[in-house]
Parts: sequence; C-alpha cells; structure tokens
Amino acid sequence: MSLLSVKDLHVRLPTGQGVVHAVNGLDLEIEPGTTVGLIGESGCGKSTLGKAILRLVPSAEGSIELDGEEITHLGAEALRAIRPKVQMIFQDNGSALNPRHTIGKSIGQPLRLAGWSAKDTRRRVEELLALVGLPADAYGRYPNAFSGGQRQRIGIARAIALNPRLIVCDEPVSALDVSVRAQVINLLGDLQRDLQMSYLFISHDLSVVEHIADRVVVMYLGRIVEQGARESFWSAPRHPYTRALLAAAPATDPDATKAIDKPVLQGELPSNLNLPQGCFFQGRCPLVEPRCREAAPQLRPAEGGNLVACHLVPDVGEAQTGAPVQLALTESL
Amino acid sequence: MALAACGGGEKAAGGGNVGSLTATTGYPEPHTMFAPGGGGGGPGFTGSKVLERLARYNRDQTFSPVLAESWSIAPDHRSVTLNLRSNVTWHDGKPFTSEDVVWTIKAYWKPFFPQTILDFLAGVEATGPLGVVVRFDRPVPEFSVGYLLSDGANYILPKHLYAGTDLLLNPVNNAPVGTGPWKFSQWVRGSHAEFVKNPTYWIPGQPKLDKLIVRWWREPASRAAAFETGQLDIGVHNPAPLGDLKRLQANPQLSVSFEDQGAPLGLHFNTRNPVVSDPRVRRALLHAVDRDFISRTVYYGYAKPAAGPILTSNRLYFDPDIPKYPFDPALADRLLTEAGYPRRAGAERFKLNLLASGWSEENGKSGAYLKQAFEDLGIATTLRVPDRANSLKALYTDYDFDVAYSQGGGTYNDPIPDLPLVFGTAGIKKGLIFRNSARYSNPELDAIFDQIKQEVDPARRKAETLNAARIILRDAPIVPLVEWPTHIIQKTSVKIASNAASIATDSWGDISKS
Amino acid sequence: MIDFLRRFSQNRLALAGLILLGLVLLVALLAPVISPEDPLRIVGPALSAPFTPGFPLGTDALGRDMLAMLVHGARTTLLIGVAAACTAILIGVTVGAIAGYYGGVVGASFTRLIELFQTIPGLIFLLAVVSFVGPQLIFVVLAIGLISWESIARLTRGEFLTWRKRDFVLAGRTIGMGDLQIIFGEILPNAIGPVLAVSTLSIAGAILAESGLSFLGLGDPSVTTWGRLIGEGRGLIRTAWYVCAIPGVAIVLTVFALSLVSDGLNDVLNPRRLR
Amino acid sequence: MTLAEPALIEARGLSTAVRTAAGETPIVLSLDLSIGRGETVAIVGESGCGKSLAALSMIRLLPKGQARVTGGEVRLDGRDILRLREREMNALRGRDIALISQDPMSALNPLMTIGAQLYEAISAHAALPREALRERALELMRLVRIPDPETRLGEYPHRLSGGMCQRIVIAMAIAGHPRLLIADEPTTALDVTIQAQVLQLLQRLKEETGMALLIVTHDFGVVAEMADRVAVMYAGRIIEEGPVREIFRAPRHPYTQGLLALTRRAPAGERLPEIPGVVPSYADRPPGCAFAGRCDRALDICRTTAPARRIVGRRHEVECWFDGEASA
Amino acid sequence: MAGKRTLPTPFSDPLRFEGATRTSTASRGLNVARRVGLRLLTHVLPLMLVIITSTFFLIHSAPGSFVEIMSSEMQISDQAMIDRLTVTYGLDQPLWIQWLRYLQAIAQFDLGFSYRQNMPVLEAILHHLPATLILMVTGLLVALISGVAAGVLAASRPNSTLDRVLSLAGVFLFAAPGFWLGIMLIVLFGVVLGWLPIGDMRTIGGDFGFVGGVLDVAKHLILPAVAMGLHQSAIYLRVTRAAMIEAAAADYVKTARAKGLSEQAVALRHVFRNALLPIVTVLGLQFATVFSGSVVVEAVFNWPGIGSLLYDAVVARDYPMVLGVIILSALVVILVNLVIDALYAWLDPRIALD
Repeated sequence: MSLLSVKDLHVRLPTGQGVVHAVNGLDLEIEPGTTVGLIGESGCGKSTLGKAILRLVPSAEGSIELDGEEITHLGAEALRAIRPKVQMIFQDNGSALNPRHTIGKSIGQPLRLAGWSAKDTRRRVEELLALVGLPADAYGRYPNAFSGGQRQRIGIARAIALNPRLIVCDEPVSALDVSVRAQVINLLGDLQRDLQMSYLFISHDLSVVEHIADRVVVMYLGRIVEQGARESFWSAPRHPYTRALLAAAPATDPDATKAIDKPVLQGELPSNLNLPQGCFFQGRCPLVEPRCREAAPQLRPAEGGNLVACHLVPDVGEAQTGAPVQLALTESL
Repeated sequence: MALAACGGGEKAAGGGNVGSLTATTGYPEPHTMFAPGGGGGGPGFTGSKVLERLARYNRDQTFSPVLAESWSIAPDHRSVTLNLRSNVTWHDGKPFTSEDVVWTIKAYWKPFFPQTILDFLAGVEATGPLGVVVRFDRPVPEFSVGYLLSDGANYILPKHLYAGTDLLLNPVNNAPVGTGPWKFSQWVRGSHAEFVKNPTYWIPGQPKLDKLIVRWWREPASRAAAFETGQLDIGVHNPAPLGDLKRLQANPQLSVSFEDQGAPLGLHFNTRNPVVSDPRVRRALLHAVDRDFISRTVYYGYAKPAAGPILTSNRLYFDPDIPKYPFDPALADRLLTEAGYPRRAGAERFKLNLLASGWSEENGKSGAYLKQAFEDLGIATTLRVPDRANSLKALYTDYDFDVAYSQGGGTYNDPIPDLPLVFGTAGIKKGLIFRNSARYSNPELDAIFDQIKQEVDPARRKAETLNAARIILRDAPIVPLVEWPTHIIQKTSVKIASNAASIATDSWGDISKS
Repeated sequence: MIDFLRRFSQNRLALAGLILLGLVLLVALLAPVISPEDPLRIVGPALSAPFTPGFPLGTDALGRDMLAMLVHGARTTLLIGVAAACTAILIGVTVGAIAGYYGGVVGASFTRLIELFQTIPGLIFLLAVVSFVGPQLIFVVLAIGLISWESIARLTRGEFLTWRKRDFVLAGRTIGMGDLQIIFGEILPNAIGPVLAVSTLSIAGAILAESGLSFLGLGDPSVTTWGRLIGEGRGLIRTAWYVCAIPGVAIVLTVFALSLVSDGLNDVLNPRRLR
Repeated sequence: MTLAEPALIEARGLSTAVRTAAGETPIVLSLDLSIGRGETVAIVGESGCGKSLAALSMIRLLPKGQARVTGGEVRLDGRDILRLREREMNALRGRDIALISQDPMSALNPLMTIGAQLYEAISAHAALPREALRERALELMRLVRIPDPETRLGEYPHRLSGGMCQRIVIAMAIAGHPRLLIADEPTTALDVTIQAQVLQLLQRLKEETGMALLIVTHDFGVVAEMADRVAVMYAGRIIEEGPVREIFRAPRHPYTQGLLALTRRAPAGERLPEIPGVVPSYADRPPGCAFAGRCDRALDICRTTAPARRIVGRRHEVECWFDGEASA
Repeated sequence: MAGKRTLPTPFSDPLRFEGATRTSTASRGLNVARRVGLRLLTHVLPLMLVIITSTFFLIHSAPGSFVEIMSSEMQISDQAMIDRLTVTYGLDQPLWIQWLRYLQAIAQFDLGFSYRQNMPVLEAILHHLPATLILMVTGLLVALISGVAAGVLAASRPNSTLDRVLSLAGVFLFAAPGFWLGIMLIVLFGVVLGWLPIGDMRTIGGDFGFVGGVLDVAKHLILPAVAMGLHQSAIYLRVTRAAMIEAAAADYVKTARAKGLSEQAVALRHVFRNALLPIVTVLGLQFATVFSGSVVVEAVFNWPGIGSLLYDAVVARDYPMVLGVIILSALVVILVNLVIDALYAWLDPRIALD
C-alpha cells in the first residue's frame, strides 16, 4: 500500500488578481522508503502541491490519503495527531528558522508540542544534532551563527525529530552553495536509508533529482505531464516538455553543445489564472496539433515505461511511429 | 506695513470725531450678537450697541431716560406709566411704538427675568402710540422700577421681527435690529463684527464716529499686545491679563480705568453636604482665608477684600456694620475644634471637595491658594478647576462640591433681584446658573426678601436689606471674598462722555476720538 | 543582549539621547527629594525671576516654585506619556497582529479599522472625548492611547505581513502549532523590535498630545504637567516669558531624547535598516 | 586570440572593500584579470567570494557609501578608468562597458515605461530625433527577440515576466554598442528554460556585435556553455584561471577540482563527493591559503603562507602550493 | 560628451517620457479614475458611516444632556422653553431614532443646528473651513518644501556632517510642540522684533483691495504656517532621506548609471521619482495629524478656522458642532487621502485595481 496517495487533487488560491489554479487534477503515489522527485518550472504548482499534502493550503477537490487515512478534510485536532507523520524541509534556510529561537528550541518545538518533557526533549535534540552532523554546542546558539548548509541541517533535524514517514523537501538545496549542496544531499540519503522515510523531493535542479529520486514526476501548470521510474525516465523521456527541460539544463562539459546551438524551448510558463482548454502545454509546444487544443491528454503508459500525458506520444505497442515523433521533437526545439 | 495700515480709517478722518473705533472685550466671541435673557458678557456687549433700553442706570445710581422719555409711578405703587420717545425708528425703518414695548414686556421680559417685580406683573397696555401702562399686583419700589427699565439685557425688541418666533433661535439675534446709535453691519465669525453709524439716530450728532469694529481674541495676552501695537482703541470687561496692566498703565498712549462696580467673588458652601452644612465650619473656613493675599497676588492688587452681600461699592445700601471674617487661622482652628473636628496629628480633620469655576484664570489661582489655606488647617482638600461648562454644571446642576470659589453672592445695586436669586429658597433651581448654588434655604430670609420686593419706603428698604445681609453673613452660605472691578483700557485719544454705571454695556453713541 | 547594547552604544546620538532621557527620568524619580513639598504650594513672592535665591527657575504668578513644578511635572508628564504609549502599544500590537496575520475578512476588517483611526484627526477626537467624559487623568491617558495606536498597528501589521510569509511559520504549522502560539511565540518576538522603536516615539507623541491638551486647558487640572505649565504661562509671555519657555524647553529636550533613543533602537532592532 | 594581442580591459591588483559597522572589510584582494576583445570570460565562485564586487568595480558601480575600490587599476585602452572623473566615466559607461545585473525585475525602474528606459539608454550616447529613437528602440527589442515590441514600448516593467525584463535589460545594455558587457549572474533568478533562452541570446548578440563578455556566475554549467576562459574565485582571490576546456579537463586547484566533481553526475545511490566545511569568513581568514582549512591535501605551508601564482599551462595559472597534477 | 550635453535632448523633462506612451497613459488615467470611483464606494462611504455612528454614540453616551448646559449657558429659566429646546433638538426621542434622524439629515447635508454659533453647523463649518485649509496647505507646503529639500540634501551624502546636522535639526524640530514653537515665534517676531502680526488672519478694518488683501493674509500666515510646518517638516525630512537613500541603492539606479546617464538624470528620473512614492504615502498618513495640529496652532494665533470653532464648541458642549467638526474633518481627510491615493496610483503604474 502506498504511504501517500493523492487523487484528482485541485488547489485553488485566491489572490488579488484572481483565483490561481495551482494544482489541477493531480494523482500521485509515494511508496514507503522511496523518493519521488518533482520537477518543473517555478509557478508550475510544485510547492503548492507539497503544501497541500501537508494541509498548509486547503484543497478544493480530490483526496489525500496518508498511510491509508484520509486527511484532506481533517479538523484541527485530528490533524495535530497526524502532523508528526509528515514533515517539511524548506528551501530558504534563512527563513525556515525563527531567528529569535535557539537551535535547541527550534528543533525541540515539535517534541514539546507532542508532549515530551523538557528533559527528554533536550536529550532527543542532542541526539538529533549528532545525527545531522552538528556540534552539540549548537543547542544554545541562534540561527545567525550558522552557515546556510548548517541551517539546512538544523531544518532537517527538526523535520525528523518525530520520526516522520514522509518528508516534503521543497527545493532543499537550491539556496545552498555548490560546495555545500552535496553535503546536504548525502545527509538526506543517509537519513532515508537509516530511518526508512519517504521523500517528496521538489526541485528544479535536474542533476540533483537524477541523483536522489527513485521516481520522477514532471509538472506543468498544476498537472503531471510525465512520470516514470529512474531507470526509464532519464533514458526515455517522451513528453515534449520533459525533453525541453532536459535539453535546457546547462551542459556540464565545454565540449558539449554551446548555448547558441542548443534547441531551446521558446515562450514562458503561461498564467495559471485562466487555464487553457485542452493540453496545457499547447501554447509552447512546437508540435501542437488541432486535437491538442480540444481535449486534455490523459496520463497513459508510453513506450519505455513512463506515463505520459501527450496526444502525440503513441501508446505502448505503437512503437513504430514513436521514433519519428521523437526525432521531430528534438529538431523542432 | 499692515500694522501701520490698520488705523487707516483714523487717518482718513483727518482729525475730528469722524472715523472708526476698534474695540474688544475680555469675553470670548459670543454665540450671537444679541442673546435673549442676556447670555453673559459677550452678547451683552454687542447687543447693547444696537438695541436700547427704556432707561439708563448711572454711576451715581440714578436713572436717566432713553427710549422712555419719562415714567411715573402711581401713588399706590401698583402701576407705572411710560411716555415713549417720539420719532424713533428701528434700523430697518419701521417706527418704534408702544406696541413694541408692550410686546417686549410680555413676551420677552416676563419669561426671561424671574425674581424681579415682574413676578407681580398684572398687565401691560398701550394707552396710545407712545404711551404704555404697566400694572402690578403688589406695590413696587421706585428703584426696582427704574432698574427694570434699565437693567443689562432689558432691551426693547422690534415686535415686527420677533412676534410669533422662537426668541432664542430667531436669526435676527445674529444680526440684531434696534434703535441704537450703531447699526449692525457684518459679523466675520471667529474674527470681528462691524457696526456702522445709524444716520437717523434720535440723539442729534450721535454717534460721533462712523464705524465700530468689535474684535475678539481667545488670548488675553494677544489683546494686551494689540493695545500696545495700536490696533485697539478701547477694550472692556478686563481685556488684558492683570499681569500686563502695570505695563499698559505705564504706556502714555493708553489709559486704564476701572468700573466702579466690582464683581463679587467668594466662597459658595454646599449647605446640604455633611461637613459644610454646619455654619460653624463655614465660618471657620472663612477665617482661614487671607483675602488680602488673594487681592494682592491673584488680582495683582486690582481687587479689594469684600465685606458681604452688599458690596462696598453699593452707595445705596452698603453699611460697614455687619459681621466680618478677618483672617485668623487660630480662630478657625478653634472653631473647627468646637464643631467637632479637632486637629489630630497625622490625620485630616475632614475631606473637602473644593471647586474653582474655570472660566477665569484668577478663579483657578484663587482655588490653588484656598486649597493650601485649608490644608494648612489640616483639612484634606481636593481642588477641581473644570472648564466653564463643567463648572456651571457642577455648581448649579449637580451641586457637586463642598466649597466653591466662584462668582456671585453680592449686589452692587438693589437687593432685588440679585439677593433672592442667590440666597432665597426660590433661587434653588437645578440647572439655572448664578442662582442659589448653596441651596441655602431660610424662611426668615425669604420673608424679608418678600418684604423688600414690595417695600416702597427707601429707609425701610435699607433697614430690611441690612437685616438680610446680617442673616446671610451669620449663616454664611455664600460669602464674597473679594470685589474685582473690571478694567477698561482705552487709548488716551478716546473720550467717553457717558455716566452709565456700566460703560461696557452702554450704547457708545457718545464716544469720540481726538 | 550584550550585542544589542554594543550596537546601540555605537550610535553616539542615541547614547546621548539615552543619557538625556536618563537625566529626565532621574529628575522625575527624585522629584520628592529635590522638592519634598507639594509643588503647588505657594512658597514665595509671585513672579520672581529665575536665579532668584531659593528659586533657581523663579516662581509663577502665584508664587509657586517653578523648579518644583517642573520636576514634579516631569513625573506626571512621563507617567502620562508611558501609560498612554502602553495603551497604544497594547491596542496597536493586537490589532496590527490580527490585521497582518489573518488574511480574508478578519484581516481586511482589522486593516480597515486601522484605516479608520488613521482618518480621524487625533487631537480633534481627543479634545472631544476628554471634554465629554471629563479630564480625569485616566481618561486622558486612555484617550491619548486611543488616538495613537494606529501607527503602531500599521507597523505591526507590516511586520506580521512579512514575517508570516517566513517558512518557520509554515514549519510551526506543520508541527501543529495553533494561531495564538504562532502569533505570540513565533512572529511577535521577531516583529516587536521595530515596533518597540516606534513605541518609544509614541511616548514622545503622547507627551506632545497631552501637552497640547493641557495647553488648551483641557487636561487634568489636579496634576501638574509641562503642557499645563505652558498653558498657564501663556498669558505671561510679556511679563514673565520664562514661565512659558522653561516647561517648553523641558518638553523639547525630553521628546528630543526619546526620538534619538527611538532612532537608535530602530537601527539596532530593525534588521531591514541595517542592510 | 593570441597572447600578443593587447587586452581590451585589464585589472591589476584590484582590491575592493565593504564598509561594515566594524569598519572596512576587504572583499576582493588584489585581483588580476584581463579580457581580450570579443572574448568571453567567466568569473565563477560561490556566494560571498567577491566575484560580483570585482565585476562592479570594473564599471565603477559599487554601491555608494557601502563599498569602494581600495587599490589597483583597471585599464581600458590603456587608460586607468579608476582615475577618471565621474563625468568621463559616465560617458564611458554604456558606450564602452555595459552591465546587466542579477535580478531583472528590480533592474528596471518600475515607474518608467519600457520605451522611456530604452530611449534613455539610446540617447545617453547619441542625440537622435524622436522618430529615430523609437526606431532604434524597436530595433533593439527585435534584436533581443521581444514579441510585439510596439506594444511593449508603452508598458511598465511589472507587466513583463522576468525573462522579458532581462531581455529589455540586455537591449538597454547593448544600445550603446559596448565593447564589454558585464553580466552579473544574468540567469540566476530565472528558470532553466528561460536561462537557456537568455544564454542563447547573449551568445548570439556577442557573435553579432563582437563585444567581449564578462560573466559572473556560480554555475559551472553556464561557464561550460558560454565561456572561453574562466577564472575561479575563492575568498576574494582568483585561485585558478585558464581556458575553459583546460580547466574542465585538468583543474589544478583542489577547490576547482572539488566544484567540478560536484557538477558531474554521480551514480544513483552513491554518495556525492563532498567539499567539507564552509568558506571562512573574512574575520577568520587564515594567513595562508584561504582554502587550506577545507583542503584534504593541505600542507603546513598552506596554513602559513599565501601561495603565489604559478603558470601551469597555456594561459593556465593557479594559486596553490600543491603541485598536484600527479596526485590529482 | 560635453558637446553632446549642449544639444537639445528630447527628454530633458522627465515627465515627457510619458508622451511616448500616450495610449498607455490614457488607460492609466482611466484606471485611476475607476480606482477613485471604486474607493469612494468601498472605502469612503463605509468609513464615513462608521465614523458618524461611532462618534454619534460616543458623544451621546457622555453624561448630562446638552440642553442642560445650553440652557444654563443662555440663562434660560423657563422650563417650558427648555422642554421646547429638548423637542427641537430631538432629545426626547430614543437614541437610535436620534441616530437614524441624524444619518438622514447628514444624507441631506444637514449637520444640525449649533446653538453656540446660532447657525446651522454646516454653515458655520463651511464658514471656517477656508481659513483652516489655507493654514493647513501653507503649513504643509512649508513642511514639504523644507523637509524634502533637507532630506534630499541629507541623502546626497549619507552620514556626512551635513547629513547629521540636518537630521539632528529635524529631530529637534519634531520635538518642539507646534503651539510652543508658535508662542516663541510670537515673542520673537511679533513682540521683540515687531516684524509680523501676532495673530489673526487679516488686518481688521483695513481695506487694501484684492492684492493688498492677499498680501495682508499672507503676512498673517507666515508665523502660524511656519510654526505648523517646521514641526511637520521633520517627518518629511526623515522620509525623504530614507527614501532617497533606499532608491539610490536600488538595482534600477545601478542600471541607469550603467547606461551612462548623467548624475542629474539619475537623481531626478530614477532616484527622486521613486523616492516620491513614500513621501506621497506619508503625506496621506500625516494629513489627519496636520489637521489636528492646526487646532492648537489656530488657538495660539487666533486663526479663525475649524480649530477655534471646535475649541469653542467643546468648551460650550455644543454637541452638534463637535460631531459636525469631527465628521467633516474626517471627510476632508478621507477625501484628501482619496486624492493622494489617486496621485499615488498615477505615479506608480504597479498599483492596479484591487
């Protein structure tokens, strides 16, 4: 059974300009002890999805089940009971810690709220500090005494304090310097191995996701356009958008294609105030066809093992016609 | 530049008595130019320039005719016949007739002036266009008649503008129409009012100036400065702060004079409150006060200690042979001990709620002194100095005080109506100001007042009045401490010919400038 | 804390302000020592000039010691200032926190409430209220508090608007904190710095408001405040200018000191101004 | 591009310090860097290493009152521009050296229309009649591939996306035909797809105009795609500099080596190679090599004496005591 | 480059840049108008209703009926007359009916009758309003001009001696209560030096013609406007200084410099124009305070404005007038804020309808 099961989730956020359709009919499963990587451009609804799973923003439609329990509409009391099971690690480590609280207090907070005694809390916090590789004297110090990487470790310590089953990692390393990034990724990997947690790993950095995720999900305008297991995803991306994303990622070698020669996806992520009819990607898709403007494509299995939401990608078994389409995709970009 | 220009009218006059007169008063800007019933000094000042009375009360306590050319009292003292002046017209051109007088007495005087001989009014009739007979139920004294015809707000109003209207809310009050030497011209609210010469005034040659400008300042110090810069010709009703008077007196351009009648200011005891209901306590407190200090310091020596309800300036009735309360703290101490409030170390004799009415700075200062004087006697005193509205409310509506320092408690004229209003049982009227704040009620005194009201023999009136004064001073419900004559500041070039007892509320047709 | 003091003391002006304020405070505290008698007692000849033996600042029109009234006035003036500012802080922080923390109808209506009080001319309102309910000290204090909370609320709201977006607030919610816990335990300690700096200034504002009120003769007459001394001395500017000038100087110096301290606090407590 | 050819711009011993409450903190320490005509040079380094301040010093746009150049010279056409008067420098900015900065949204004046800001940039160096201005503005906008430029001309920056804003900023920067364009983290605030668009645009413009490009970035991906030559900065100093291929293929400094290792894909499930520790703050910068504290090959001398610059290849220089090719 | 500077550039006037974007400016004007209209409906009306209602009940909850005070003030002894006044003022009705009546009356621009002024409240207020507005506007101009100029000057060299001296002077002026400053100005310029009139709005009884009359008022205006303005200027100094420093540090200023714009062009078009926004904001926020400040200053200078009207009304417990003044001054503040809001929306294109 899945640890997390999201079905047909819709999230709409009222703003000054109108209602933002952040998540639009999304299904997602996360198995225990695995990592799902979530990629997409900023504004595609990745973070909102994470917050909706944590019940930090209300869901308009659909259901969220955690560990078999329906949590979409739980009241404040019941919610408090499941809080320890799912936690979050934030992108901006400077903002994720209360500058007025000592590290000890910040990490201990969830424990105290769960009813731990001061003494037990202190012992557990010291244990956690050691676990995330921080010195014990960090306990009484304030966040501003720590570097970005260290603060992210503190955030991790707080998130794992109550042994959650699932952690939503919202761009946990994007704000970190390259040299520190690896330290944090490794720590997350170690912790997952030791504590058997699941991660929903939100990131726009493909190389990080490639390293850490067991399964990869690509979002566009609040919908999943493609998902697949690590093995298939990177080797056989099908959706034109996935391909564009992968192509746009900077090269890691000066001998690779220079920027000027790369196929680049034109246009920008459209507004999610008014959703288009049909496929959400139609506006930027180089291969758009009339049918794309009429009906929204459903996720279905495609050649290579991924689930893809694109009219142009043939079903499994129609492999013969698949190759030309792929070729066309790359060329037209 | 502007300062030099302000006397422009004067220059245009090229000497002589034409030109304009700029005046001010110590009162704030009134709510209306004329207020039925008086409305205090503000409208009293402006109203008197436009409207006229039947007679004028003079400094020597005689009466001289104004709109009434003459009046005679019937031998039984129960009716008065008025002969009105002919050829008088209202400022709007309508003739002044006996109809105006009859209507005024009935519709204005009668409801607005209680505790006067109007209480006995039996009827008013016109005997012709210029003749009026006023009849009374009881005999009325001669002085009271003269006073009725000449008192402050007892103007004759134009019937054709007032009859059938609400007197208080009639818009004519803001732009009064009268028979006086000055015609109302305009009122710039918050600043000044202008009056122009009445060309058809019934006294030939008056007014002697073309224009009268009345200006108001909220700030007494600004008024003093305006005198010094030459912006003002004359000011009445204590226009300058007392502290500035010495300097103004030394100014050769200015002359400072004092009206004869000093305003009585003194202690009001709430005779219905526990401690001060005991006359012994009241007397003790009176002995505790150094009137000289108040006159000297608070009033800069411009006030003098008062004697009793008949003020020392009252030439008709004043008699020094009355009970006195000299400053004697030791006696006060003894009296309090006798009254059952011995001095105890470390504790107060009793608590006293002292109120000083807040409409003049001097009242507040006197209050501060009184608090100290009482505290020196071992009395815990709390002083309040509320603003005018709250002072009036505390004194005359809520009776929320033990002792108050405020105006009232004496007369510089006839005892009627002042004394019955302040000391008589009939004066106890909740909500009406300048009445019996002490709520002092003495049937013996009421009987005497009743007697005085109808006593026509001057000698007997004086005896009865003295009798009343003695009773009042003995019981001491309200006792004036000082008499404060209001000052008038004028340029030395301004000449006042009038003999009126109150220059401020005279018509000013005779004022000239040289 | 030590860091706070060090940074504060680096601002020499603020330090000077603090010292000045300390002096005023000391004078206020020592008032009964400096002049043990009732300051309103008539103790000498009226209108003695300053530097008269026995009366270093002269006497007023009744012969009361100006120095005694000034030092006792410092007590009441400061007391009124602080008490009114506390009232304002209490209202302002509460309203501002609610307006800033909650979105939707609650936040909007509290924001509108702030707007409402921003619209009403304070002193006019103050005059009206005090004249109607009476000039007792407590009413004066409450009324001044009532007209001066709006700027504090606006600032608090702004602070809350920025802080509530911080991830640690989200983190608090993910571990099941309630709104009150987040408002008071998480956001307020962060938001309070700039608010405190402004609150120092609101003491100054309250002193100015009270002095205006007393100057117009509508303050509590049973206590001596500096504003009242100015009001009483106003009629004497020609004869004894010092009666009006001296308490005015006292107000200026105190408000000046408070402003400098507020500036210093703002530099230290408001992280956005550091940059 | 040969060694003999004189550099377009050359910084020598450039030092920059930031004013803090505690006094001046040196951030850029005696930096030497030259950029040839038409060359693309990347300064790469982690946050706080001083790369942006170094670039801003070269156009003299350090934040007033907060930072200043404390020493060295920057020669453009042989003239030391650090000694020019402000008016002369103004004439030079936009025409010889232009700048695009990190956050495109805040780089445009929110109160002026796109057109107005473009006109300013154009007329700063050429007095043109109104119509010509408009034509030139439209031309620039087309050059940076702004769709529907006529409409955009009248719009305000807040109506544009970050990518569009960055294009406008670029259009303004190239308005005066600069010989050197300094791009300070031009794509950091942008999404991958937009980043690719902007990088492509920059490269195309460079090829069309022949201007030199100085890119300041923390991203080796950007370096790999754009740069001819790269300078790696660490704690205020260029610790390694050389042609991009050589640096990628044979990095000599342990820090460069560590950073590059991080950009390479690691097999799933394996731990990533780490650089332990953090960048030392300026207060506790060691007397010797700033990287010594994090370097697993640090020698005793590294902690006491700053390493001198060594030439290790063709135009490839490194500041490191460790002659590490053998053991790397 | 120097040669080029003498050439007429088409954009020497910063505002002329707008000309290039005519269509957009027009639509922005429309936007502003719509915004104002919407604000009237959603902000002004409800706000006024709340103000009217709350002040009405506040004042009527005060102890004692105002007829009591009025009758004693006017020395009315006749109970029948007092009863008539009670009915005239509608005080015999339950409070909520009085409130409804009051609202109804206000909807017809009737604020009741003032017994202290003996005229309708609205008439009295409109009578006094011009004087207050003249004083307020002049005081504000003094504050704005001196404050902004000093702020720009101070920000031109942050933390220099000039900056410190100006800022300190600002703090000092802020510390001086307007009324006290006024008295001191009177003593100095009115009494000791005798240069300027010590009070009032115009020389009474003088007739100087129109121009002379204006000059006369101007002369009377100097001291009160300065007393009011100097106190306020401290605020604008602060805001301007901070806004200028902040704007100068903004990225777009760096961009503008990078274009090679002259210092003046950068300072004017980019720095000052953006710094103007917070100044305008503060102008709106401060307006109610300015209104309040004029009450006390008017009292000091015997200025025939709303302040003296209110003071008289308060002293005489003229409730209809007090209510009227509060309501009308709040209305003025709200309307001024509306104008400032519109100005802001016009200045800042980012402000959309919200």
